[in-house]
Amino acid sequence: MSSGTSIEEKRKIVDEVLTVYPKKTREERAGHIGVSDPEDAGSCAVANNVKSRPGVMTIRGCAYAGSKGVVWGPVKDAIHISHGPVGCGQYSWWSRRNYYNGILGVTSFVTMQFTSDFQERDVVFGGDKKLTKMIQDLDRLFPLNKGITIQSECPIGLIGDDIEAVARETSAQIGKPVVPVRCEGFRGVSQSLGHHIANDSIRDWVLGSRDIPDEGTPYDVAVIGDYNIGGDAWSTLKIFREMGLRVVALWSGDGTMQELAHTPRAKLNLIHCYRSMNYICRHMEEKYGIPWVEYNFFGPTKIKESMRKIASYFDDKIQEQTEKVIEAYEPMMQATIEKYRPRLEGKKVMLLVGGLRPRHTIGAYEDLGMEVVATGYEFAHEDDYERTAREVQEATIIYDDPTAYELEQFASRLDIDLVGSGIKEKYVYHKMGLPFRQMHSWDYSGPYHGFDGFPVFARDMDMAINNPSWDLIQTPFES
Amino acid sequence: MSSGTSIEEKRKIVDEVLTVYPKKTREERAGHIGVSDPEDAGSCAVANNVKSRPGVMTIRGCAYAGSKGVVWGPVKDAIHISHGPVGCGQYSWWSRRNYYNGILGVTSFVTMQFTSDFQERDVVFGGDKKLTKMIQDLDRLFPLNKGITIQSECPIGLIGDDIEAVARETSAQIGKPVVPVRCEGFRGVSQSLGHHIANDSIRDWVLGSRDIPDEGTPYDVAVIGDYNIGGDAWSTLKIFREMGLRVVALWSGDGTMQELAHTPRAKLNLIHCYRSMNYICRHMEEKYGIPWVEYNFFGPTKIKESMRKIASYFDDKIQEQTEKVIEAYEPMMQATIEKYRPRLEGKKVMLLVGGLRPRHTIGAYEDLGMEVVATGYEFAHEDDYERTAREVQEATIIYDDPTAYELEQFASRLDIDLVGSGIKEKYVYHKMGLPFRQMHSWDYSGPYHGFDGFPVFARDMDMAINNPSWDLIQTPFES
Amino acid sequence: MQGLSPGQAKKKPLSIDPLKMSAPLGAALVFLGMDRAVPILHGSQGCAAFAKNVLTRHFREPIPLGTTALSQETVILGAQDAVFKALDNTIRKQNPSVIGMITTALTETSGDDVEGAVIEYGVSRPGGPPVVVVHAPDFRGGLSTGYRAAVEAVVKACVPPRGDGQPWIPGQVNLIFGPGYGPGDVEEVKNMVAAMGLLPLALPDLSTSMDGHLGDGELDGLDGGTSLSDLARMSWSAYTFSFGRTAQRAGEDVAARAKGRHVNIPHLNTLDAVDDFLELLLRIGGGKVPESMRIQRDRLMDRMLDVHALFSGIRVVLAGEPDWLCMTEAAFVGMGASVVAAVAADDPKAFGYSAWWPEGDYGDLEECVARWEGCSVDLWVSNSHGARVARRTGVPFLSGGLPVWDRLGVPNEASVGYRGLWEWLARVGSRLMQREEVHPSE
Amino acid sequence: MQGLSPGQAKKKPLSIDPLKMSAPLGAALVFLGMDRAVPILHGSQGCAAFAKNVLTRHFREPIPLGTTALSQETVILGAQDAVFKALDNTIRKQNPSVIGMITTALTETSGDDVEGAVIEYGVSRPGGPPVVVVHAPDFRGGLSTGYRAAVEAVVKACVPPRGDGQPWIPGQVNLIFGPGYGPGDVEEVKNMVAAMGLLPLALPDLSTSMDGHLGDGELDGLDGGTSLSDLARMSWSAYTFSFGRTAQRAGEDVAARAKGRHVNIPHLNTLDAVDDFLELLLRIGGGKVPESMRIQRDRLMDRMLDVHALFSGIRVVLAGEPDWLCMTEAAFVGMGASVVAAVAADDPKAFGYSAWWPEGDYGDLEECVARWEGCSVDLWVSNSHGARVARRTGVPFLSGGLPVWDRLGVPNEASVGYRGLWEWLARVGSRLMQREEVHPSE
Repeated sequence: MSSGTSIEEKRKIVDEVLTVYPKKTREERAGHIGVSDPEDAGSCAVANNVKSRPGVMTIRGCAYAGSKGVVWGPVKDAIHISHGPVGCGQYSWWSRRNYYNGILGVTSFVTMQFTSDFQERDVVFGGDKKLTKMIQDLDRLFPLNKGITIQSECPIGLIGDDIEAVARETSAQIGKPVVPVRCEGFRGVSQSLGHHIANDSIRDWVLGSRDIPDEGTPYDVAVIGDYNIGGDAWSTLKIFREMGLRVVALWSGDGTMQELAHTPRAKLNLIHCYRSMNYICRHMEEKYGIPWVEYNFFGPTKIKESMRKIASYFDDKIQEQTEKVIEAYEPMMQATIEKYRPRLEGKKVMLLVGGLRPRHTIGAYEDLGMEVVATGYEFAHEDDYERTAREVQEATIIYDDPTAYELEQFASRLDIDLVGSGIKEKYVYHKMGLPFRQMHSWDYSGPYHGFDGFPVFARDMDMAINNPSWDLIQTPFES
Repeated sequence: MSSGTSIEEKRKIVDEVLTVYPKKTREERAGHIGVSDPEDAGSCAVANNVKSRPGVMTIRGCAYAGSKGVVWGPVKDAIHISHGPVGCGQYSWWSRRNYYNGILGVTSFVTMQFTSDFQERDVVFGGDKKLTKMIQDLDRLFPLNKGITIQSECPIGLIGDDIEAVARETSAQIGKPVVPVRCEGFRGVSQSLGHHIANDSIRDWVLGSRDIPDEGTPYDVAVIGDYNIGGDAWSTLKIFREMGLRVVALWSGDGTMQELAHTPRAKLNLIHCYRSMNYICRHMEEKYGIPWVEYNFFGPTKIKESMRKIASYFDDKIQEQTEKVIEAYEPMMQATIEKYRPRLEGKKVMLLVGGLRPRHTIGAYEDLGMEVVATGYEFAHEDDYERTAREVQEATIIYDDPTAYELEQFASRLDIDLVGSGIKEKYVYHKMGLPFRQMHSWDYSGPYHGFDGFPVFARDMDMAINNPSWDLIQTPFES
Repeated sequence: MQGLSPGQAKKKPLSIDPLKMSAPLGAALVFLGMDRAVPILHGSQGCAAFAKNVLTRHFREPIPLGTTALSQETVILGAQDAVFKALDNTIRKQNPSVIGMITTALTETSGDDVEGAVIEYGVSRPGGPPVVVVHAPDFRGGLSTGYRAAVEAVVKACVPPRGDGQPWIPGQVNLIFGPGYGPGDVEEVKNMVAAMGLLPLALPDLSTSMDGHLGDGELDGLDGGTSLSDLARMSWSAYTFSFGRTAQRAGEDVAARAKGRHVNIPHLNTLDAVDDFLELLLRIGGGKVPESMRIQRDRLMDRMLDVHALFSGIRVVLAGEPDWLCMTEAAFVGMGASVVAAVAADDPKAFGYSAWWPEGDYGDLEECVARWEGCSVDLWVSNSHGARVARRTGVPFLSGGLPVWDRLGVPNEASVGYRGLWEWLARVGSRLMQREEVHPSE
Repeated sequence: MQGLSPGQAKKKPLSIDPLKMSAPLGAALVFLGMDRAVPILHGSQGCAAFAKNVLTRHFREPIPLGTTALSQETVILGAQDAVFKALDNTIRKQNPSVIGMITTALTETSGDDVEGAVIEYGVSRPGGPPVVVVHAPDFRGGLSTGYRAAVEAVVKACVPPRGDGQPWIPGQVNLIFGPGYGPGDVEEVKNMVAAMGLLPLALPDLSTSMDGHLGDGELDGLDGGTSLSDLARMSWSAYTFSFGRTAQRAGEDVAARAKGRHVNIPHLNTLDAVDDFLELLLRIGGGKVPESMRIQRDRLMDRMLDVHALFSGIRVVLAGEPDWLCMTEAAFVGMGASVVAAVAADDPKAFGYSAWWPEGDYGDLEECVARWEGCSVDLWVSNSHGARVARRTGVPFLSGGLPVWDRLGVPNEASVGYRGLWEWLARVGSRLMQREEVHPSE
């Protein structure tokens, strides 16, 4: 598809886009943007995980978003307190669509919002007393909760509150885990540090030992890093169960406190979102010797590849069963491709998302005949870009924490057919006349994971690109 | 409340209203309008049941409306064919809100609409064959139907179709009653003849004998003339059951073909809507010796009076039980009156409805402190006006089949606070700034019958009269 | 779009839960859009009472609809006397500018000579308002058939041929509306034409009569609508547009009388259809598209993109009058939806729509259900009678057409023009959205 | 209306499912209604990302909202450098006409001297756009508090006092809007004022910036809204109206600068309130109420009567910003409904509403539920977050306020003026109607 010339062309485009910047900025941003080149191993290893510049329209969030919004929020039977002023919890309320089973307000609390709603006096006099009272009240109001987490907002880190002490004290009182999370928004350069902090807080305050009074099986696995957006985890579980594996824990969409605590019983950790959950996998590997394997459940090619890779960790029985499962879904996958590929063939996609999606979805697009010609991350690290290099085609533009300006330039210069990014970007591209899908929340659709998700994914991309509205975006009359 | 002077005043108003008419019309209409006078027994016996004049905006319907719309339509387990062109069935579809229990399209057909949808060829060549086929098809499509009625529309009576022959033939084929009803719209002067025709068709084609293989009780009664509008019959049944009576048939809201056929087992027929159902009561009295008694279930005064009257037909047990029931509901009735009477005291009401309402609801209004100062019927007969005389206060204007002009004149000259009539009149009075309630269909509310209905009635009258919108009907700016 | 073959449809001897309204009601609708007009149904009282009931529930307005109140004797002995009395009473009471004398199944079956009676009435009582006779037997076609008969009869009776010396009035444009245009739609089209600097004359004009207003004085429901002088002036217009095929022949006739040009507009329910219409108006008027229209167009484009994912690929079932089907189908298809079944409440062939929809003689809700059974449907749009069947079959429903009584303000809603389509997208999109965002465990 | 005593409210140490938005978002809203304005949240990246998310979902528009992107070091070592960089980058990229520098909990807690930084920036880089500093700590009040701070800061910074020689411009009228007025409401008021022959100047003017349009060229979401020159001209207006108490002090300040008169309009959500407002405009303009307004009024009266039985005596629960509560309560009470509980999302006392509603510090959905438990409620109106709780508790729900994402076209909806109220009645009435007409056995 691509060629050396193409790599040159892309580099030229990148240079042109950056010319408007002053020299220093240009040099800095150039480091964040690469063009994939099979000849050059480092071509995708763009600069990353550094501070965004003030005043640019970054789409990055903060550590609180990484902890409350991503890692902890979906744990359904714990109450997550947004500790501080009201805004952080309010604005992030139910924007991720982490589905769950359970009775809201009784056994599950995912779509409720709890905040200490800091007032001026709390900032001045400290919030520890209020927090203590709040935890006691919550446990009384919602007796079936299985734990409480304290998600710190910015002021907490500045006013010297000792939330760890409150956590220890109230945990003893209510007889359940109370987990302090130091995820103040000013820590780190994006939501990424929030993931790490949240992982560490699970490690330190929740994770149990391997000695769990329940009989394990040789096929016990934990699913790590599936947030069950639009039901993703449910599609995922279905496959693992059909393969013959026993999923003992789900991190963290539709997951429970007990599952988190009992994860060490797993024989293998299966990790989907590497960025947000690799820390805990590494920890379990070190401490308990549990191996972990990354997988990708977007699109049949990657699903099958991943299933076989996971099966290879187990015996023949599992491997044979895995082939049967693959075979059973093949007609549905073929039918999906036959239906949509003719409508999507050759369409050019540009992505800017977080976590795993900028690389994991590439295979799914390619299954539909589409090309991902530019991709990048909001908050990736070195290891993400290494992994990305293995997935992209030659001459793909790869950017880290791009500005709105850069993205808009790439979109128009690369003749893009579809942009996948977040709600905040959606309408910018609409105004440019560019089909767009929200790739954080699946644009109120889903699931996209697994065999069940692929037809939904394909349909959604088709309906975005092939809607007749796009053809009408012009003005017929003279002004 | 009223006085002789008042009678004079009202007569003067009537004369004034009529002066605009040419002499002949004035004389004719004068006969249709009276002012109640206790000294003059005939004062309420206005001319009635004569043809409306072409071109006046009468609100009267036709015989088809009286049969299909009122008497037959609510019989829930029969299929009622609107036989002729599509309009008659279409326009009357679900405008009476006869509630029913049952599964629509399986055991009940009330809110469905069946028509032979006459085309030109049917008019030219006759519709009997089509009708035969239709009945056969309907019985096949809806095997649980308990009978089929043929509601004739105008052309049927002109083209010489023999629907009686079709009925006999198809009834034998399907083994269920098939009832031909000659309710063509041009018969009679209003829907009233349709009631009579429908009563006769039940008599001739459905009604059974007293020899019914089920053990009767001394307390078996039939409720005649409650169409269960907004659930009226359900409120009514509750009272009879609480009194200790056994209701063996309901005519015809929520009623069944079997109930109609088995009515002769009743020891007493209780009739609410005298106008539409007196024919069948008289027939059963003559043929089976079943006595009948009229009752009025609007407002506590009349409800209690009626309950005691009905109880007087039975033994002490029923009479004692009746007093207990009255006592049990007393607090609820008192509370309703205490709540609404202060808001409604002295308000003047004008009515123009069909059936029993122009006289039956007077007591309910009076329970709330309101005065019905003018009332009349769409399609009443002599006997209705006789009964009305007993209910009205002195100096009430009574009109028969009034024109829109007359009503509008009375409304403005009598300083009316509330008009009760039908949907077709509703917006005319709105434009005049006059609160209005639909008194055919309870304006999508109900029930109004019985103890359960009175608080609903009171609330509805209050919300109509006391809505702040009425105070704003003026134009503040100069044109 | 799928369709039954005509043969299939014709076999049915019965109609269950029919969508078809009958012709006299359609004819009456035209007169409701004329100033101080009274339509009289020539038949038994019930005809008028029932039609009035339906129209009242839909418009939430007084409906001035008279009747000749035929009885058994008058049917047998001849109805001339009833016609005379009805006209006498109507003229004395309502003082109308024009009367529509609309036949029904009864008088068409009995073969009554209503034309003769009306002519004789005119001779015996000269100086009265014109009486326009419309033949609308209930057993021939449906609402659209009656509507077409009425609008054509009105044109014949009230639009004189342009005299040789009479020039066209510059910028004056005739707009002849079919039954797909409610008061809100008519208003929208008039506003568009006026915004382009032209002078619109509408027939019928429900936007000023059935728009739901409470003015001073006039309480009889007769104010507003096309006046006789508007009709007389129509022959001085160089251009006549008709909207929907039901109004096409009337539009052609008006244009012939004016010796001007006629253009039929099948629908204004897509952005490009509106663009094309404005281009036409530009050519007539020579001006520019004003800023107000550009703002509406910018908003429409924006909303189309905002909602496109809701409409893309959804499967829709429609049922209604032929013109309305054409308009509504265009709107859905224009947004990427597919109409998997459409049932016409009147014979679409008779209006030139035969290529698209099955015959409508038996178009009913039962048919509507039968068609989509076995295939998933995302939305059902029809008049309010459809709600119950849709609920029973679990299909999301939105009312549209006539009668609608389950939502408020429907007569004032528009679906045509930039602004109408913009509002339609919000209305329909909001309904479609109710399927989104509901958490599975809630 | 019932209310908790302040004491009761204050006891709560926690807020469950709160309705309160925080102050920086309210402040940002004002700048979104100004032409080529960029609001920058001075705090960590998350503040801007989250607020942008909420505003994007509500308006379905690009939201130009910047951040100073503070990190651990900048918080400790001082944020001046971050402020400089943010201003540099914003000015270079967006070329804004005005910048709003809005503090957050973070920078207010750390005690950052943002005024100092901005002044120093102006000295070191002269000639840039004005930078309006707004203090909006998340822990002080809610959306309305931040909105008020911003609109007052904008007036102080951008409306100069009228010079002695400068006369008032005849007919020019200032309109200062509180947060109860969405784009559709602002448009409606501007249309009313213009229809009366006056020249409206609005601050903020969401009706041209956040109305959802897709124009030529400008894709950055910065076009439309009040311009700096509009603000400068405001001091030449003899009359200033403010709408909602949140805008009252800003209105007073504008009038003081113009040395003119100020009138606060608590709401335009009843027919008589609109009549009164038009009377005021008549006195200013001396003209007549135009025909277009009369038609709207006639339609409104008619609809009020058509729907009154739906509203009479129903029990309503409201939750939202104080101005919105005042407006919505007036509309319901004006139609004969009773508001049995109202929960304010910001402290109503602080805006002069103390007589009506309880303190809003802890106004949350939990409270909303608690208040009506035990009494039947016919309708719940609040932002879209209420939908879930309403569904759980079986109360019919209609979204209103901000954010609303469960219906389309909401920012363009109006509830004020004859036309807005007319539309509101259909919207709310249709929702209420869904309780009607359902047969018990279906």
